[in-house]
Amino acid sequence: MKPAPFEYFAPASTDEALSLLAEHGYDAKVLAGGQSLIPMMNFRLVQPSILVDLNNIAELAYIREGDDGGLRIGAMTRHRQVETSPLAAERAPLIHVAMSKIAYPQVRTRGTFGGSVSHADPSAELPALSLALGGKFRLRSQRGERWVAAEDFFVSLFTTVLEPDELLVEASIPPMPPRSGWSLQEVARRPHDFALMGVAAVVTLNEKGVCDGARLVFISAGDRPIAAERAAESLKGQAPSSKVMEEAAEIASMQEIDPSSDIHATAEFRRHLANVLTRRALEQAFQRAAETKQEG
Amino acid sequence: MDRKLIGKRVVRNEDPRLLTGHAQFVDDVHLPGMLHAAFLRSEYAHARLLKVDVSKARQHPGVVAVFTAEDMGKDWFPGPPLVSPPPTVKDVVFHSRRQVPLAKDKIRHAGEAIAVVIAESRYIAEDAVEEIEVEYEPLPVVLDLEQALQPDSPLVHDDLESNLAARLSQKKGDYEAARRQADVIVKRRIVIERGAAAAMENRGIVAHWDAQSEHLTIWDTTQAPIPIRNGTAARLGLSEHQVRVIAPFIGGGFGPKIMMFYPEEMVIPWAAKQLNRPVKWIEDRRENFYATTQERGQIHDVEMALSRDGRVLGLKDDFLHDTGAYDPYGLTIPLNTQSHNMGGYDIRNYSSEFKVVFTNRIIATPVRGAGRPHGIFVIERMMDAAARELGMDPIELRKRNLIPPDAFPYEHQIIDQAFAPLILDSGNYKAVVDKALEIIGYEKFIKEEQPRLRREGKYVGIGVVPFIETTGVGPYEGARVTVEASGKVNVTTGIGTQGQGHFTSFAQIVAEQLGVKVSDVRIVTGDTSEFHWGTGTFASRGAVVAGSAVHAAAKSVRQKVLKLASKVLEAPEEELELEDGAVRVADIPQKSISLGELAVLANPLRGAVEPGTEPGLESTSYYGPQYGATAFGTHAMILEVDPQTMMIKIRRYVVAEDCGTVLNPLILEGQIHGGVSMGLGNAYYEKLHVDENGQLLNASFADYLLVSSTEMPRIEVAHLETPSPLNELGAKGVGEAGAIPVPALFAQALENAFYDRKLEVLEMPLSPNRLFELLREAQENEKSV
Amino acid sequence: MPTTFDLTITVNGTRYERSVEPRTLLSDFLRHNLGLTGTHVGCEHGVCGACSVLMDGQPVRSCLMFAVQAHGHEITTVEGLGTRDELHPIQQAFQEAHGLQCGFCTPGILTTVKAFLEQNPNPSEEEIREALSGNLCRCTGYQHIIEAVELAAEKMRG
Amino acid sequence: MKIEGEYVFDAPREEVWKVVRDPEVLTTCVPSVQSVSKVNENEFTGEIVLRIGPLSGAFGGRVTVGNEVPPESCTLTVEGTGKIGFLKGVGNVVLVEQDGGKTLMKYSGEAQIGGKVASVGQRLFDSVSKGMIKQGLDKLNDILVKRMAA
Repeated sequence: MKPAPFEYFAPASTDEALSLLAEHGYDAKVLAGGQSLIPMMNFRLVQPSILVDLNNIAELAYIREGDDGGLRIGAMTRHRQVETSPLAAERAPLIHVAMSKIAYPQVRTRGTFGGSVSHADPSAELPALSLALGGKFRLRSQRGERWVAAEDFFVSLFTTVLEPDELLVEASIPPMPPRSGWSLQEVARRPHDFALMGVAAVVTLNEKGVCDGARLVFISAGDRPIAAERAAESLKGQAPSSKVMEEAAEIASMQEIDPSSDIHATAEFRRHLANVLTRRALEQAFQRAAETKQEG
Repeated sequence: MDRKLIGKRVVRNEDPRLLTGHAQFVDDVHLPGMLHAAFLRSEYAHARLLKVDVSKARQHPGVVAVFTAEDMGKDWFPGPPLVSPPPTVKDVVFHSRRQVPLAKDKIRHAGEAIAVVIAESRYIAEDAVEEIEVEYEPLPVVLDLEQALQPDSPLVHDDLESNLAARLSQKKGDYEAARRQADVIVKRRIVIERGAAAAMENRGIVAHWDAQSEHLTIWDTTQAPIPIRNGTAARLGLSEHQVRVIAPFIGGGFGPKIMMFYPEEMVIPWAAKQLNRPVKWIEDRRENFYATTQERGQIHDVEMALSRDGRVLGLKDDFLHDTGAYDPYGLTIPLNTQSHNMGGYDIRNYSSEFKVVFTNRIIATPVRGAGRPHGIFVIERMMDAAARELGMDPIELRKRNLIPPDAFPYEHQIIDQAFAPLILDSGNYKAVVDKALEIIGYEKFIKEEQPRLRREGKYVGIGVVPFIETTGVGPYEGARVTVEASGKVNVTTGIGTQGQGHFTSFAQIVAEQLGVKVSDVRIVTGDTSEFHWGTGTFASRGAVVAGSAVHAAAKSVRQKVLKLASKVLEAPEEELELEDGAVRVADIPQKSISLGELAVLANPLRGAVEPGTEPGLESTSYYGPQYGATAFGTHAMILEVDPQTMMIKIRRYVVAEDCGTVLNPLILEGQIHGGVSMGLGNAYYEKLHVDENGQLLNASFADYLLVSSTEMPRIEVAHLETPSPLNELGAKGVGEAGAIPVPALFAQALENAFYDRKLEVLEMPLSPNRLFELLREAQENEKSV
Repeated sequence: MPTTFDLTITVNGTRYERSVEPRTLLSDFLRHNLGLTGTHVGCEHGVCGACSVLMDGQPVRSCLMFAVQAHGHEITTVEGLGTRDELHPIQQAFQEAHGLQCGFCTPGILTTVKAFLEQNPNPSEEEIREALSGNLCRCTGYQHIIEAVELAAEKMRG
Repeated sequence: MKIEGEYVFDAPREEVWKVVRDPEVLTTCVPSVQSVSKVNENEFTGEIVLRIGPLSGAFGGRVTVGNEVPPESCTLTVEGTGKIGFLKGVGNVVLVEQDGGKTLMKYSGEAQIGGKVASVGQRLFDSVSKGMIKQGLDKLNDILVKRMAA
């Protein structure tokens, strides 16, 4: 299990990296934290001819407050940095709690926010959470810069709208509206494995305690993070009750997600879990929203 | 016997080396000019090998050689039969088919080695492996044990009439008569799937042929260096004295590192000799899943005959055992299963026939437990099924059938894995069960806690499973104990060691006899140049068999010490005592001599050694038991399960163990903890998933799930000691014990947790997904009733 | 010949200058180029944790990094803790609590625990289990390891 | 691995049959096909470079058509081998006429995946096969719609 040979570049700036990507296109593979890519290279399932290593680009590692009061996270920010960031805990608690569920401590010291999002593994947390929070990503190439909303970013398994010469340089996570609550529910064989099923819920109540908006995004439920829009829609205008939560869970698990079968779980078991977890997630999210309402 | 060191929580001698990274493992061996090997392995599970073209690989820069079966010429022949042919039990069938160094003509399991590349680095060797071109003709695959025995099944070995590798039946009493007398007959089919041993260190070999001295040195991750030396010498036409096998520190064995004679063990030393350069091969994790032996696949059809009052009158168990593509390890595993099928119960009528089946899977050889967990799973699942049928408390049913303390030695009238009569040497089984019940608080849990938890909507179950473990089998081991001039003691034995703490427990045995500090006893294991005779570390026999040999040698040295000291100190032997590295006259402490000084006197440089005596304070002893010592234990567990997600939490885990004299409780507890974690893997996490074409689908630690720190419960251990009468230490083995009862226990606790569903677990391992399916089936069955 | 990179790396306080192929894994570099064989390799896909070392004080999988990526960084391996005669308190605790059997996974655990206890000198059992979740051990069932970490924390608090 | 599904084409059955029966068209719909050459009426060989995110691998492949019942059904056999493993799929394709000039395709078959990619990539099979089939059929439909418009 030794990787095949490759040509290696370690640019010190984003501009330099973009110029390498412009030059080598499809042949080049971007190396961020490497915690998904290097295992695949060791198995020789992936044999890139050129690696562009971003680890020397200091300017891409930061966590800042966004103009909107949310969070700006540089692509090369390590999971560990987010996990230990008081700002992240305050501005994006959903992302903050998820950090301890991502693999193991040794992986979190290397793994990066941008790498995880760009890798677009449907079983990973950060793509789904970015989507649940209405995040967007700043993509740069020598041709220019664009912002892409998370909901438009993920295409299919390991595939995003990123062009071969393009780099995801930053994520922007907006703050949740007032009277919002959130929850992340997962079932994994062992706590640090990829979830057999997971769901992130973000709900907002109006002043009367009626649901004003909701987002439900599923992990391991299709070829990309899957947003259950109809289920979320069904909650709108409803006062939270176990009946409406059960209905939403039913819609999401039976109609909206498209889980696969693999050796750990059949699609049927995954749908069952999705149903259970949706109810639990909504209950907790509404509970949290109600608590913030009282505080506010 | 008053014991100063045996039975104490002595910290380990070997730890400082391991803790600082200085202990040598096989992959740490670095020799000048060393080359590195990588194997090309079959992608297909069953195929004809039409063409292997290595020409491009040979041209690859940095490649020194590429070998195929053809290139081995007359040196290509199968490995030896490892465990001698089966015994003279009536009507036994056994077809011996052994693994080959490199596949020729036909592939019999995915991962079978086809060619080896030897290059300047492992990286280059792997590059060149990708350049070998192979043409296969895929054949239909043999996987299912029952279909494999159908007349129209494809054949794993074309020269045999069927895929039947062996058949053996054993009987005790008259099962049919018992069946006729029975009030209740319970019948079940039980399916047990394969798992991997998954030692943290993969296998590896370094071979160095010194052409000048005509001497071959092999570093090998083997549990049995002496058989590997003997076999290698025979294969290469060398004297056993021309071959030295060193099993240095080994990163866990768990069975598969046994004297397998793996293809790599045949190829690498041969290649090193051919090339006249040292060659290293280190298995990677993916290969470990494809090329290292596995265990556990069996299907049982079981029948239990009982009286209304809960006496087991008889047991019948016919089963199929999956041996994989070859059967070098004989009948060890299924015989072990047969020996454990009756557990610790007094069952007078028993009938069991097993059929061993060739399949297109990796060879099965013992993995921690070695057929025992299967036997215990079968009997204990049957006990639970019978208890339900009889409406009896499952623990009460067990207690009524335990072998009573006055029935030992208890003769089962069948043979065990070593072909010796299965005799349970000693024990006090009920006391052990009671201890486990007491610690876990069985009565209180059943009567108070569980009803309360159920009212709270929680699914919390309890399980209690007793088990036996036959241990410490023959043939024999030896040891040499030497007092050196420094006063320190050197001990050598032929077995290898893989973390069991032999460097310490053997040192305790010696220190006890010779009155030295445990840290002043140096243990040498796993080096054939240090000790010529022996077999290896398996079947929970290290402490019992090698330990007894060490004990005997230490006692003999003690006699020599006393004899010589008596002369020197001019005092009768009875008045001497060995303390603090010296011999002194009791009550006259100033009259003493150190062991070092005595050792010098025992090896005189002038004068003469008296006729009929030997120089030195040294002795070599051997120990070979007539039959093995049998340990007994009981595990108990309180398990909570989320009935919606199938996620589990083990609230309590209790082990009451009687493995005879405890040498070192610290080490013993460690062995038990580790065994339980593997058993828990076999219960709920570890399964090798093979698709219908014989492709392994989870050849990585991402998908083959070992229990990690977040799943493991805290384990409470209690020791009871019924010393074995078979050896002077009174020891019984324990290495595999922890793993044996866990799947049966888990199943029982799970069924108990789902009190309101008709869940019955007749398979291991389970998984959340499988549990979900079983509950669905139970629900549907209930509906249809 | 493939291109090689010159790298400068500090391991256990010693500075090394070596030339490596970019594909050389940090684990192989430490073991075979520098002869620091205390770091073990168990899976080479980032799950078992045996190869864990500290980079600039943080635990990383050395099988999931290329040696070139450690250029200019400081690495601590098990050889950088205590010596046989003078064990580090964590090593002492592992001996006293029997926190190792075959010892193969141990170096990765010791380095991981070192970083962990520096960040969390008084951890709960649950936190210890979390911290060790990326280190597989097949021998011990973890219990004695956890007890060793508790003991080490106690020793280091003084 | 079982593969099963349905797809509705916006074209009549005869037209669908034509493209299904024309491996030259069919193979262009297999995502990532690099080259195709005709061995005979029923057999085509080609090379596929599969790209799924960072995963990529070249497969030499062969497509054969058998058991034809025009314009209703046929059997497609796809075989490929490459560095990361091998693939063999046998599938039955049935075309059913629908209202409004549409055609329902029902497909069912068995895919066998072996080698390296099977041993560590099982988590992805289902998703990959579903995705590739969907992509391919969408492309086929595009071709049909264009042909109809032309």
